[in-house]
Amino acid sequence: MLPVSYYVGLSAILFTIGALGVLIRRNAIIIFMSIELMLNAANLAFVAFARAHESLSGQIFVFFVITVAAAEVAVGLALIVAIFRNKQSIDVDQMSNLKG
Amino acid sequence: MTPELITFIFLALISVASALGMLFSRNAVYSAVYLIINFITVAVFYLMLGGAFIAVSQVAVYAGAIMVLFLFVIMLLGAEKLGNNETLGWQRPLAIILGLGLIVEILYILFFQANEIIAVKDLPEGFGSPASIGTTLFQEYLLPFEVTSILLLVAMVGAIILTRQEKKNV
Amino acid sequence: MNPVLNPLTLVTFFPLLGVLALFFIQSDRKNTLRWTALITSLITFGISMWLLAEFNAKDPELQMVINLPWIQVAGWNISFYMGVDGLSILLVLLTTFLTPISILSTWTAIEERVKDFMLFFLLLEVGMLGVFLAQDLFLFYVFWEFTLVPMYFLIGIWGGPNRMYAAVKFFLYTMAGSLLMLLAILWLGIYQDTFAVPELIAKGGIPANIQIWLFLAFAAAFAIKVPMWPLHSWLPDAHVEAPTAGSVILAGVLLKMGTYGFVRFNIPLFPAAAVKLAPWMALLAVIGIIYGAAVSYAQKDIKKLVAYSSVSHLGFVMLGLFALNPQGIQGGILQMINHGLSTGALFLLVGMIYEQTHTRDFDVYGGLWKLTPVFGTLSLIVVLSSMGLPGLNGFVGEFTILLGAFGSDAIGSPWYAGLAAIGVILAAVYMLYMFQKMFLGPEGSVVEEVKKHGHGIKDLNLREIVTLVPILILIFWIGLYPKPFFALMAPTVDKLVAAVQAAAVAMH
Amino acid sequence: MLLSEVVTSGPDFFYLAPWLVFFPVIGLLINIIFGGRFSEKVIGTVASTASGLTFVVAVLLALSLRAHHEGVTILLAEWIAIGELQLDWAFRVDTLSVTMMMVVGGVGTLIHIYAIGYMHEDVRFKNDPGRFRRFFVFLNLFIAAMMILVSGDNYLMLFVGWEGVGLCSFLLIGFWYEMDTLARASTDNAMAAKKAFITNRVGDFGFLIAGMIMFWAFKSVQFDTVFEAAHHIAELQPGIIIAITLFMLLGVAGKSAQIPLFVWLPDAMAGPTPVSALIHAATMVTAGVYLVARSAPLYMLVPQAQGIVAIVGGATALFAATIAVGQYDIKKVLAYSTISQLGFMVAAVGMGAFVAGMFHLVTHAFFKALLFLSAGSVILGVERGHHHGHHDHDDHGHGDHHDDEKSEVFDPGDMRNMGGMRKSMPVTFWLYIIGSLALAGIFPFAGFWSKDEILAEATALNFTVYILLAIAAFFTAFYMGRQIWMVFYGKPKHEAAEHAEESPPIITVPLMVLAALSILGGALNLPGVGTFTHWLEMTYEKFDLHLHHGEFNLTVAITSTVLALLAIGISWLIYGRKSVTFDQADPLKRILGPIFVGMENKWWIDELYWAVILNPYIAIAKFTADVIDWRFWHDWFHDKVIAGTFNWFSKTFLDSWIDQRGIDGFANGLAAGTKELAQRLSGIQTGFVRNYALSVFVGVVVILGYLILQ
Repeated sequence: MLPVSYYVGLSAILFTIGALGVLIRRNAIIIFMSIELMLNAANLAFVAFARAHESLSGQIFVFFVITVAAAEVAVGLALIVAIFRNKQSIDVDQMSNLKG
Repeated sequence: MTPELITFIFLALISVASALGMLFSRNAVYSAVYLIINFITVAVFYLMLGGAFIAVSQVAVYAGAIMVLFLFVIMLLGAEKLGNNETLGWQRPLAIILGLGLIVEILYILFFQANEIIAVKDLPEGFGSPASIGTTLFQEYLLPFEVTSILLLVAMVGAIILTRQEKKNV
Repeated sequence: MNPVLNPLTLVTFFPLLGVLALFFIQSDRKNTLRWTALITSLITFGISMWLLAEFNAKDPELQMVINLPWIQVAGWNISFYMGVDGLSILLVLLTTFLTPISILSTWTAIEERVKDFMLFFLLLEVGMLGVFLAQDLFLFYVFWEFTLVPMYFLIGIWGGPNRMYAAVKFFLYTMAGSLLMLLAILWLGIYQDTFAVPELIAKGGIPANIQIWLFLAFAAAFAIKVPMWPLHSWLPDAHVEAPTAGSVILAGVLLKMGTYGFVRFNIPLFPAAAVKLAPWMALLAVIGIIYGAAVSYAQKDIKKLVAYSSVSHLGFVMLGLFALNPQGIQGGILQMINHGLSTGALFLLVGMIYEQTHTRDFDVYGGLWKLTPVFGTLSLIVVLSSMGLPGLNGFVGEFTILLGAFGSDAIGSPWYAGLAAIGVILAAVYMLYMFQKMFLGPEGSVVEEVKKHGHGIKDLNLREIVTLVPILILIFWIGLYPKPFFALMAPTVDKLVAAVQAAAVAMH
Repeated sequence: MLLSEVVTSGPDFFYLAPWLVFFPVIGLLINIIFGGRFSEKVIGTVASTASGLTFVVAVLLALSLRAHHEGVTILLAEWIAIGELQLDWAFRVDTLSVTMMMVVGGVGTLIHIYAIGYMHEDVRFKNDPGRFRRFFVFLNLFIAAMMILVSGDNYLMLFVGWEGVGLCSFLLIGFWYEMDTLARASTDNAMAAKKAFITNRVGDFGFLIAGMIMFWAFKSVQFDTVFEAAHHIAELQPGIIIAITLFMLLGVAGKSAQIPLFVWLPDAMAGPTPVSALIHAATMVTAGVYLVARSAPLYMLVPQAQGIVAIVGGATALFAATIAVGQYDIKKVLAYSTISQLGFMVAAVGMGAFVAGMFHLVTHAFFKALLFLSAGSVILGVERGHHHGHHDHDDHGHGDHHDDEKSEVFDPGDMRNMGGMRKSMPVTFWLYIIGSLALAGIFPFAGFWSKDEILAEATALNFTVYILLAIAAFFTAFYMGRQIWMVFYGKPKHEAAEHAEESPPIITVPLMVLAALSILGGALNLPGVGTFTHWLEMTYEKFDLHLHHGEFNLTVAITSTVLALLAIGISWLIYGRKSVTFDQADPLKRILGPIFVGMENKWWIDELYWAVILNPYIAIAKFTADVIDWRFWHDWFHDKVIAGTFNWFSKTFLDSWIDQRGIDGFANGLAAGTKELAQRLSGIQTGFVRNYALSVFVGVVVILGYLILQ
């Protein structure tokens, strides 16, 4: 059996890549995908710890995260579609109305 | 070098590579495909960790349904590509440096500060099987489970309202 | 006591229910909004009557106390501590009394953003009641600052042409003073290990030299609010620009928060400093009385005259409080009520005529008594009350204050009261000047001006009379039979005076 | 302390005392609430009945007093009670207060009745019949306030009445507030009303200070308590009693129009004539005399203060009498005469002749009310004649009448418009003669007895004052003679006087009652019998006051009668044979020259006050308001200095590119400063979501690093 730390370390790397995706990319859809990647990395950590503690709660949590992710994707993509209709673009840098 | 370790390293490389591919590919469609690959490798990790049901759900819901939705929207909008002119000059280098910093920090914690977590024991029979998941879900987590249904309903309604074509004369 | 069914929490937070109700009413249903706010404030007044019924006038201690732990981190001992005693009960009643009256006065005066107006007004009531009921310094400070926000918007949105200037000045001026008070509150809370006022008083033991600094820090906040001379510069601006109801509440209640602060916090918490500084406070008060009276007389704007008269009247209150004897303090507290009633009524009256004429310039008025006999007569009574005619409320307060100050050991000289009594003459000068300019003499040019735009100047309608009559009843009641009012505060004031005198003896 | 004494025998109506106030209050409430639907007669009847009932009560109280010489106190309610300060609504019934009650109730009622007739015409001349009701409401209010004044059991309740009558005086002087005395649109009447109130307030200030000294010296302001302790205090600290009595004198000077505060009373004639008679001659202005008489136990302890009071009274008596000589307005003459007579009374009570002072107060109430009301009758008569003449005049078209111009501003009160009116108004003429003789102090009219009593006492107590008063008495007879000749004799100087009509019975009947009282009033206190003396001494006995008992002094009586007759004779020589008209100067002017100009112009006292007190105050107030408070404190200090400093500070401290537009207040400065800071900080707020995310990320990395290193 591999140490659970390996899985957690991998999860950290994937999470960071996801975070970088949010920070670097301007395409709203890719940013969105990066968020999904981050969720997945977190899920991986959950499952790894569930294994370590021999508790099902971690897996149940992953189940809920998947559900929430599905809901989030539905609403998020709807938002992107709505924004695209208004701005004809999904470049997040063009959505800077909050600029002070 | 156990076979398990070899499998892990192999899959881990695929996983990180696909993630990076998603990150750097110009075309959003390619990104989506890379992400699907990533999700599948992660599903395999789940299997290795004794989460059979979760692994299947991962493939079915994430790699299947959600990513199809992504692809669908990408195609619908026709917005696969964006120019690569970064508006914020220092954003990218700073982000990469910080990202590396974060990885180093976490790995440092994992391998130098925390005790290594090793699950040596074998898992009990049926751990992570659909039956055990179902039992837990409908006994301990019944209320959150039901609330999830409302969440999905709200998300559905929200998605419909957001994408509805508004009347122009309003 | 059950914190929910306690009259104190109920009376303080009941207006929030009205706020909630207002949220669900459409903004264009103005009358529904007005009625909702009015009924809310009337029920609040009803609850305060219940509070009065529960109140035991013979008990000098805090009553109906609620004391719940609130913020207890890092060694800070902040509690949700409310209670009522003789010092605050009348002011609570004044607040709940004036709020429905003010709301009634806006019936036709406020036509824009009625919903927001009523909302802010009810929020303001919550803040004011909280100020008078809080017994924890931190809680008090929260309510104290909270009142600024609705008032800022009341002036800033519904005010006159120069409203933003006035609103911002009001806000920052008061805020600046409050910061010093906050420092003093934190000092007390940290070094005395509690923010609860009764416990702080019981602990005592602050060295006299530190007391003076703390006294001054608290005084900075309160003196600006009162406003004591020479910190009154924000008052005319705020009053002139505020809408009528805002002026009524500003003069009627908000200013009293300052004087109340002195009698609730400065005197009992720092008795040694209060005794030491009493002559200086009295000096400022007397200067304020004379100065306010003289400046009032030279005004051309009716609202400004009334605003400066507040400086003069509140000088009397301060003089009474720092006489530090029963006559002075009881007179001072009663005078707070009197000023709330008389000046509140004056602002109402000015607002009523302003609604018709749209000018506050004295020179265009004249001979209104003939055209509007009811308005003229009611104004006369209020003017007389304000200038302290015996038999009306103002006299009872002024006389007891002057009497207290005249023989006060703390002030130490009858000269202060003697000079302050000149203020009584000057009050007649500027008040009669105002009355004569507006109501006597031949008809002013404004009469013609109003006639040009249709009907001439109309007398008060039933709603306006209903707005004023409760105030007039109290004006007569307090003037002729003030005993019940004094009875409410007497035991608490006696206790306070005894404590201060003990401190004065300890000083020597 | 204040419990009413247990009554053991005899008829006892003391419990009625509060009704002295309640009756008029009920009367005025009825008129306020229902008056709108009443006719003038009903309104007048209600008010007169209310006033009449107070007289009935006063008489009943007087009867009750026969069994209780020292008087009783009726407690109504507690008023203010704080610590040692105990004030009550309590009524004091003793011979002194009952005397005042009867005067107020009696004369008041007669004037109410008279006013029904007078105001009926007055409101019509001035085209505002609706104001009839208001007049009677005010009049009843006055009776109520005056009753509080005279029946109060402590100084503060007395003060309530004191200011209350001041208010009524204000309201009634300003009754025709939109015009002047000639009914032209003006603020004159309103200004006169204001002047009266404010001058009175100056006096009240003295009263208030006296009350405060008294309270802290005696721990009470209740009459009996104070008087009983006075001896003790006077031995320990005589200065306190002197201070109290002298501050009280300021109050007396305000209310009773003595030097230096008499200036308001002549202007007060702007009120309708019944008001002048009731308030500004018979009752209110005598409140000061009553106050001194009431405080006799205090004044008797301090002869220094007594001397000052007597001198003030005597000086006022003479000073005002000289001014009266130079006046042309029929009511102005009477007004200065009133001031002068009040001076007599104040001098009397000041030097310790309390009985004489009060006696003169009573008789003066009769004959001065009579004179004022008769003068009112004269004015109404001229007014009627004027209207009559106008109608005739219109019939003839625009003839070249000699004073067409003057008819524009016709003054029915100016004696230079009158003359020969004994024929057109015979009843009024005889009434006026009676009043004048009483005032001049001719035997056997009431004024003779009371004035001579004062003069006789003065010879014994204070000879300086006697001299002053004797000269004043001479002038009194002179100006009354002058008035009679100018008004009733000679030829009519204006067609209005020629056409003047006699007044109806509702006006003349009350006058006849007053005339009877003016003739017979002296019987109250005839020398040797001294009914009134005994009556008042019942009150003073209690305090063990050793009052001086002046004997009837034949020399003094003869001297003053001779002086009076001489004065009337001289006035006939000057005025009786030749009419005074607008065209020519007063004949006396030729004789006295500049002195008469001084009399004519009231010795420029008003101008003096304007120059010394009022104008400086207005200037100071304006300067304080405009320059100090507004331009210096508000604009310069707050908007420029504080805001400017802050602005400069924020500029150099934050950055040079902070722009400095429109920062004109400390508040605005702070606001602008905040804004500048916000603008700088908002540079961080790029609006790019990714940027925000980056900052979160920075936070995560830094915190994690911190945790590792820890």
